[in-house]
Amino acid sequence: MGSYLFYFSTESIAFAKTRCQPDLLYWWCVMHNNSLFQRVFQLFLTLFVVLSINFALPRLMPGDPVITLLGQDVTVVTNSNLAELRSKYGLDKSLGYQYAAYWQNLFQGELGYSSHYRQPVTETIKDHLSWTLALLMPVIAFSTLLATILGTFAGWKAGSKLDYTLTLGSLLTYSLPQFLIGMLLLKVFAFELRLFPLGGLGSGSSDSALTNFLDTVWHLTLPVLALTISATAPKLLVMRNSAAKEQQQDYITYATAKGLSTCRILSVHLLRNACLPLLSLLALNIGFIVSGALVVEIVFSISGMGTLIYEAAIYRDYPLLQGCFLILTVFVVCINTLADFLYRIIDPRITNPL
Amino acid sequence: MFRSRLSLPMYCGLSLLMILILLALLAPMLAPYSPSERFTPFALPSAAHRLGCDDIGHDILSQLIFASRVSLLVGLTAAVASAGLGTAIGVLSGYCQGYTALFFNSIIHIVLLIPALPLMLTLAAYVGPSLGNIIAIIGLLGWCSTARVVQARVLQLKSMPYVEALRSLGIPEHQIIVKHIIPNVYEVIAAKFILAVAYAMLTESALSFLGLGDPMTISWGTILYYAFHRGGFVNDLWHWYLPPGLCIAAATLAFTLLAFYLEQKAQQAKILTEDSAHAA
Amino acid sequence: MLEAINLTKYFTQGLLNQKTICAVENVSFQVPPGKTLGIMGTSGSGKTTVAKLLAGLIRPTAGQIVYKGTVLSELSSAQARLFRSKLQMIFQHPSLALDPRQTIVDALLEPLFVHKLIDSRRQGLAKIDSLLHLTQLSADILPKYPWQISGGQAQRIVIARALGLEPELLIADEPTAMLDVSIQAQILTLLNDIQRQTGLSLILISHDPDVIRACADRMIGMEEGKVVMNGIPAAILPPSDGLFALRNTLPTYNTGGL
Amino acid sequence: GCGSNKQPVSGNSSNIPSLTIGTTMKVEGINIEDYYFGILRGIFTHKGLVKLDENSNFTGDMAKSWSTADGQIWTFLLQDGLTWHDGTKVTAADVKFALEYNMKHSVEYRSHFSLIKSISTPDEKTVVITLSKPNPRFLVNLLVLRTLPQHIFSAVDNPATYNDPKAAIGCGPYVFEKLDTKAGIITFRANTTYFRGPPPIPEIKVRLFKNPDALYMALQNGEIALPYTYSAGTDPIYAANLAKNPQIKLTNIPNLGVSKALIFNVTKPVVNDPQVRTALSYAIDYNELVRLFAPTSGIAPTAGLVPRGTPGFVETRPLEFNPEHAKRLLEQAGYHLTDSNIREKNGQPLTFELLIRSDIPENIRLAELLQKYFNNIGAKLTPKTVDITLFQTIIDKDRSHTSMLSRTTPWGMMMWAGMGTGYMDARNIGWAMVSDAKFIDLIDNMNSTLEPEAYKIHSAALQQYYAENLPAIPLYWDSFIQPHNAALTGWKISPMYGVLNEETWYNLKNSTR
Amino acid sequence: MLLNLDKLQVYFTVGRSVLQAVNEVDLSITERTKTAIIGETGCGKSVLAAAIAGILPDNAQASGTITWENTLLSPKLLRTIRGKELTLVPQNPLGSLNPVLTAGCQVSETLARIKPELTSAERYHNTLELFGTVGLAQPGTVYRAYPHQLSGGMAQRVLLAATIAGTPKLVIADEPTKGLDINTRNQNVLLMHQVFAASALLLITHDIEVAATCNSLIVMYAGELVEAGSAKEVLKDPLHPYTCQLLHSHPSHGLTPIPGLPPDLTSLPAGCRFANRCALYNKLNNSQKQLCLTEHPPLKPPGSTTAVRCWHA
Ligand SMILES: Nc1ncnc2c1ncn2[C@@H]1O[C@H](COP(=O)(O)OP(=O)(O)OP(=O)(O)O)[C@@H](O)[C@H]1O
Ligand SMILES: Nc1ncnc2c1ncn2[C@@H]1O[C@H](COP(=O)(O)OP(=O)(O)OP(=O)(O)O)[C@@H](O)[C@H]1O
Ligand SMILES: [Mg+2]
Ligand SMILES: [Mg+2]
Repeated sequence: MGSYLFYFSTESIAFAKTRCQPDLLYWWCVMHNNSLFQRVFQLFLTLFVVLSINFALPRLMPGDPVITLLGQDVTVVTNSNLAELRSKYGLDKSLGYQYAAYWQNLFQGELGYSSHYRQPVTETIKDHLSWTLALLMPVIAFSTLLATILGTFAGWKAGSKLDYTLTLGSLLTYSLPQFLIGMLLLKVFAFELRLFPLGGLGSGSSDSALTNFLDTVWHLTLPVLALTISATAPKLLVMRNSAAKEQQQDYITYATAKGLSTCRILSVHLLRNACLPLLSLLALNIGFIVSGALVVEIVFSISGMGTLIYEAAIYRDYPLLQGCFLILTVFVVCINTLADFLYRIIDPRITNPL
Repeated sequence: MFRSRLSLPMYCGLSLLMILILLALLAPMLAPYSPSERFTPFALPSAAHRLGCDDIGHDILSQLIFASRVSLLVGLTAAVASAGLGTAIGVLSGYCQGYTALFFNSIIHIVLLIPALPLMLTLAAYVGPSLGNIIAIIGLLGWCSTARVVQARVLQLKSMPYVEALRSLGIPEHQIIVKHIIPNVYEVIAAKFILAVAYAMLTESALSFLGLGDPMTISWGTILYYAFHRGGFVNDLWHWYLPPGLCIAAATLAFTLLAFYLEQKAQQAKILTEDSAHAA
Repeated sequence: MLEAINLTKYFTQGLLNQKTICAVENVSFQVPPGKTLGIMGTSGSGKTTVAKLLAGLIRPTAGQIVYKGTVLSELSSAQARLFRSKLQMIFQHPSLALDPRQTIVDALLEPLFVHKLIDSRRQGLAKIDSLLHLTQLSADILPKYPWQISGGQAQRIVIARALGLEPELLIADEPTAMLDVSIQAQILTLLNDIQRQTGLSLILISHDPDVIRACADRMIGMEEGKVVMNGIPAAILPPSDGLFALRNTLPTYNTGGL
Repeated sequence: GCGSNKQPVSGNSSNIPSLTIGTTMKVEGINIEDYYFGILRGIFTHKGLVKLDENSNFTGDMAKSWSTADGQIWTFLLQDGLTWHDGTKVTAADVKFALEYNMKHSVEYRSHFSLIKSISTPDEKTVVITLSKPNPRFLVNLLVLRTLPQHIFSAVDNPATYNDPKAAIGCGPYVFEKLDTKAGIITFRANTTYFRGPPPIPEIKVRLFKNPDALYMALQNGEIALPYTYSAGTDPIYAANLAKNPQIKLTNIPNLGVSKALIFNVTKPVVNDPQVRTALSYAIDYNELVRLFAPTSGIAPTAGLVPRGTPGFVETRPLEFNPEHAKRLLEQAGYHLTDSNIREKNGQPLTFELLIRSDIPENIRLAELLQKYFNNIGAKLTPKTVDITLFQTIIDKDRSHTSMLSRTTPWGMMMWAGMGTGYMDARNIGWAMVSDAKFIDLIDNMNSTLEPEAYKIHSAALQQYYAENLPAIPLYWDSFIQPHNAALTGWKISPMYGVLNEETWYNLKNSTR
Repeated sequence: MLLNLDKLQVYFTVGRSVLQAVNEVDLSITERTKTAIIGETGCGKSVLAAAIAGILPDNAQASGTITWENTLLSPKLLRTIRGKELTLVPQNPLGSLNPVLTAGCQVSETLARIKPELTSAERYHNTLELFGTVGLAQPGTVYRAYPHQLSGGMAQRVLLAATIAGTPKLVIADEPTKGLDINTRNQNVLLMHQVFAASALLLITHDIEVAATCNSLIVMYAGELVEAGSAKEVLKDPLHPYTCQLLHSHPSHGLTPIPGLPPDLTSLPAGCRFANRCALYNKLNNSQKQLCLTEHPPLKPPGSTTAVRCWHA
């Protein structure tokens, strides 16, 4: 139920008590006999593993991380100048040392220096993340809103023409590759009709806050549209299915029998129950959405997180890659926790506190 | 009433899929030319070349037809890998208790936490572009959602009276899993599998688009890649970039239609069992 | 034959401030061979928990189950499986107790194969034939799926499946709660008949005093996990008022207009 | 040679209030180690001691004149009236500082200036550079210098991370104003205190694009005046369409680099045989490659590698497509056909790997074609696409490639002993790993001779060596295609930076007004 | 006459087959009558109730006429009286409450529809009063409780509270005691008679003891009425063999089961639908048997409140 944190059956604890195995993890669990503790413990365990993977992943990639630092034009490469760069970026130390330093830095909130962007990682990420969020917030908002409203109607009228068109339409848009949507939008609306800019997030002329804001909105319209088109479909389908299922429940029949208006049944009764799976889906997909806008970023020349990760990976910028992973991980954890909260608020049946 | 309507999407999906599969199987017969034969570069559509030629003179129609093989292959194998892995881990994490559940649950959560795109980029950079690697990457990353859905369903099934009844009859746990749990998550798995095919094909095209695919094999994704990077868009060569995009869309649509149908069936089956609980 | 001594089961619930629920506390009773023990009690009094403890589906927090001199909770899981075929349980929801993907015939055959009571399908079919006869079912039900049969039939299939293992004790947990009166009568008379024919012991769980009165030789009454009554039903339970029992309790009967 | 930049400022030009340049170069920051911003520095804000004029001759940049007697001691006399953008005077000490600072902090510069033994500044206007041994070609290395202000950088310990606007202070004709990463726009403003007088275009903006399609759409919509990429032109696939637009004019800029070359690692089996390499050179259909990849300006190359416009070029064997001859050569070399359709010599199959960068679709297409060409003569080529980091690791560090596909830049062709020797010589960049005695001898001679005539003779011999040994096969020669808004005229061309250079700023006119 | 059903028929289309769930039911209910319907599972009791309340599922087709206070019960009329004058106590109390809304919210929502003039504070107090009326000990707590926090009995009472929010003329209760244990059942049945004293009640149940609390009783079998009459008389002195055999299967009446299965509603026999299980049938002579098998028995005497559908009763 809780979409993200661990499910722990009370049954297994009871078993643990009778078996009483002298094992560390069980010992902890039994001693504290507190599932909140277990959850937090496991969360940290997972985080530990994930963050360790984040450390290992970039280093698993073939290719020398400092080679591109020599400049992309022709240069004579000698081992000594590579070694010098390596020591400059702390890559000459043993892996164990680097790993220890990685954790130490993490605890100090220090993400290091991006070798490719030549900026503190935090700063690089801050810029890119803010643009990604500027791009994604409206996408998430619009697509969720659209999916919720249309999905509820489709589910309520399951089997009707309306349901049919909406379902088929969203299946169709779901099938279109994102970059195709993006390129077609760019071509038609920006190039042929010249209604929107050809890319970027602003015109660079910052006269007043308002014009600046409007300018940004104008620049964001097409990419947001492209992403919204492809992000709405899966949500709509989930919403529709869940609404169609809830619509057959007794409480809806009873609500009808009570003489409530369709509007109230839909908005108060059906919606709150049916939106739960959508919430899980949203929380689950958030990580992918944040980094997965890469294609649209490329099409619309936006420097977002997708591009950042892409560049970091291509240029083996270890600290930056680690930083991006960390941010995404934190993002996913936070959103999921938030979703968990919301889930609990919407669905009182989940009584367990976080 | 809805049931009768539902079969229409299924028929649409099935026939679309049949067409594509036939296309792939009969490629050498259907394609007017060999996919590697070169004619006038950037030739516009004509009687000789229905969809014109690409930047180095390949007949686009022939390429499209041959590409269906690779694209379908990638889609299916990646989906088999991801659905297989997802089912195994989903069932184990859902059915088992204690350590085993903890272990598999942790794996699911860890993979869920690792951001997919960076991992994909990293893996692609690590293993280099080749068809096999793309399949492996999509398979490895795609199993998570299957596992979650399967796990949820298994948790639900586990508390169904029939499982308890089987346990009280002394049926061994592994037999319960194999004979009684997995067949009952079948629709979920089937739906997820088919969705995974669609997902894999979309991902393949996206990876190709980003230059992380194998540019040496002809897939719809790579045709689009070249169309995009070799001036197809700017020069308005719609006959170059549109058909592969539409092929991807059609194949994905075929699979999603089927998945949608199966999902509906699965849901009906679920409602059926729940209903019978009340009715009985 | 079977004796429960001070059975206790606690459940823990909640995450932050865990609550311990005493589902069953210090329950002791005996089931003599060939007799029926009725367990009565209101909802949530721990009847199902007792049944599950006896069937070995959950482990007791404390207490022992002694079956023919063997203490069940001390057995290893392999040994326990042997005993499990001797102690069979049937559940409240008949149609949910069958795998919806399995035909009736397979559902009947499976435990027989697992416990090596049959070697071949043919042998199994012969055995099933006798089971169907015992439960008054016709053979045309065999190829059907659980959702194609009625609740009463499903309950009979479940009973036949349990009987196939030649149990010495059958625990029926509210076997008719989900069925209507006429089918309830079918099932209960069936259980009585079987008991007469095979001499198995029966634990019948129900909250309906009429049912207990009609079927049980001895009974215990439970409330909040504890045994509050123990004895012969006719002695403990008040005599039945018949169909008008409830009507008679209406304080001022409103005759309305008829 | 000496030169002076003092020219009368052309005051009567129809003024261009603002010029927008589009680029797909990825500028990430304004620190001095950012590669792409470094190019913009060279174009707009910073100056070196010398630069190349339109005919590839050295001319003064910051230096008014220079002299050397033996190629070991170089004396430069600085231009008068040069000031940094913040008003401070430019002195010889700044030049000395910049060279030393760069050598201290940048590995790249250290390799360019490794010959420098000492630098002295006898007075404010004179810089004397002493090399450890005579090197007549030293000025080539100096071309990459972008002089830095001592008063700012002496306090900067780690220039790689110095992204303060002050990091962009130079003494060039334009002043860096800002880098707007959100909009992807870099703004430069005319330097009003420039010693030649302020350049006539008061504002120049560089718009960053991530995708060339959007860039060329912007060009067609008139949003940008010209697209620009360092040492590369517009891909012909875009050019064809742009040519139809009357608003846009395409200019051809001579390219002294080789646009695409198949470079062999001559130490690796199979391709270490010059006869095999020669045979392979006959398998390639150069005319088709020109048709496909450089239809407007491309020509089939000669075996001497160096493009025809290069000073000192001599005609060598034209590369021709003759598969039958290729097969004959392979038979002669001992490679015979087997059942698998791949030739073998004593059990050694004629197969080799070609390393290509995955982010250059053109190269992948080329590799695909090469694979087919070689397949025709019974040689199997396996393309291996890798990303840029891995590519550089393999070719520059591990040197484990068998063959690779790359371009050579005009400046790269000039470095080491010139004539592309840097790319070949195992002692330098050495992608081809050539180290045979005859070649080394030629290089040493070219590197040490002070006589232009002697240099010409050696370089002619070198081109002959290339033609016979083929350590690299040029696939085609072409010019850079530079599109620009047709209304703008008066473009000047620099061999290093193409149309974007100081002379252009002073000559560009808007002909419509 | 409060409610009158004339030849009500309900069919379901399932795949290609048509299932006759309710066949030609004539029924009339006057003000303040308490009527119980009993019958085996699947005999069409719930469908009948749903047809009256107008909440049949999509795949149902109904024919016949329903009149409400002598006017035809049109969808429009139904919409205005539903929840006010015609109310429903659903079969599955826990499932019929929206799991994500508090019990109080769901009752006050009904109040808001019935008495739109109330302010939210008034609604709150009225709801608490209603909870008190249906015998909930702590109305305040129940108001804030979510359905999953209620026991079956409490949920049932919450639904009763919602039902009496208006002044219902007819209450249809579909198995209000299903799944409750015997004490709760008794309490709730008594409560129901108390709070619905002024309304007509149509009580659908399996539980003969509960049915006995009403004053008139209708017995259904395979989609049709087989017997109707005063509860006391029918239960004491059943006329139809099915009623008879049903009563005998009650534990306190000897636990004698009815043999066989009810007919398949998709292919009904031509004659009496109970013939194959009938105890009386076996005692008949051949020609009488023939009548049972070939001719569908009418409800007789027609139009009377006491009627039976059997050739030989
Ligand atoms: N797995 C469990 N975890 C926590 N509590 C449980 C569990 N199973 C049962 N309980 C609790 O134990 C108590 C007894 O439950 P049990 O199911 O035995 O009652 P019952 O007498 O069978 O009731 P009913 O008549 O409703 O079937 C109840 O309060 C119930 O909430
Ligand atoms: N939506 C439906 N589609 C098809 N058949 C239906 C539908 N609803 C009910 N039926 C059928 O109609 C018949 C009567 O059903 P109904 O629910 O009225 O029985 P019931 O008398 O209320 O039984 P129970 O006592 O089990 O509640 C049954 O055979 C049932 O299978
Ligand atoms: Mg129970
Ligand atoms: Mg019913």
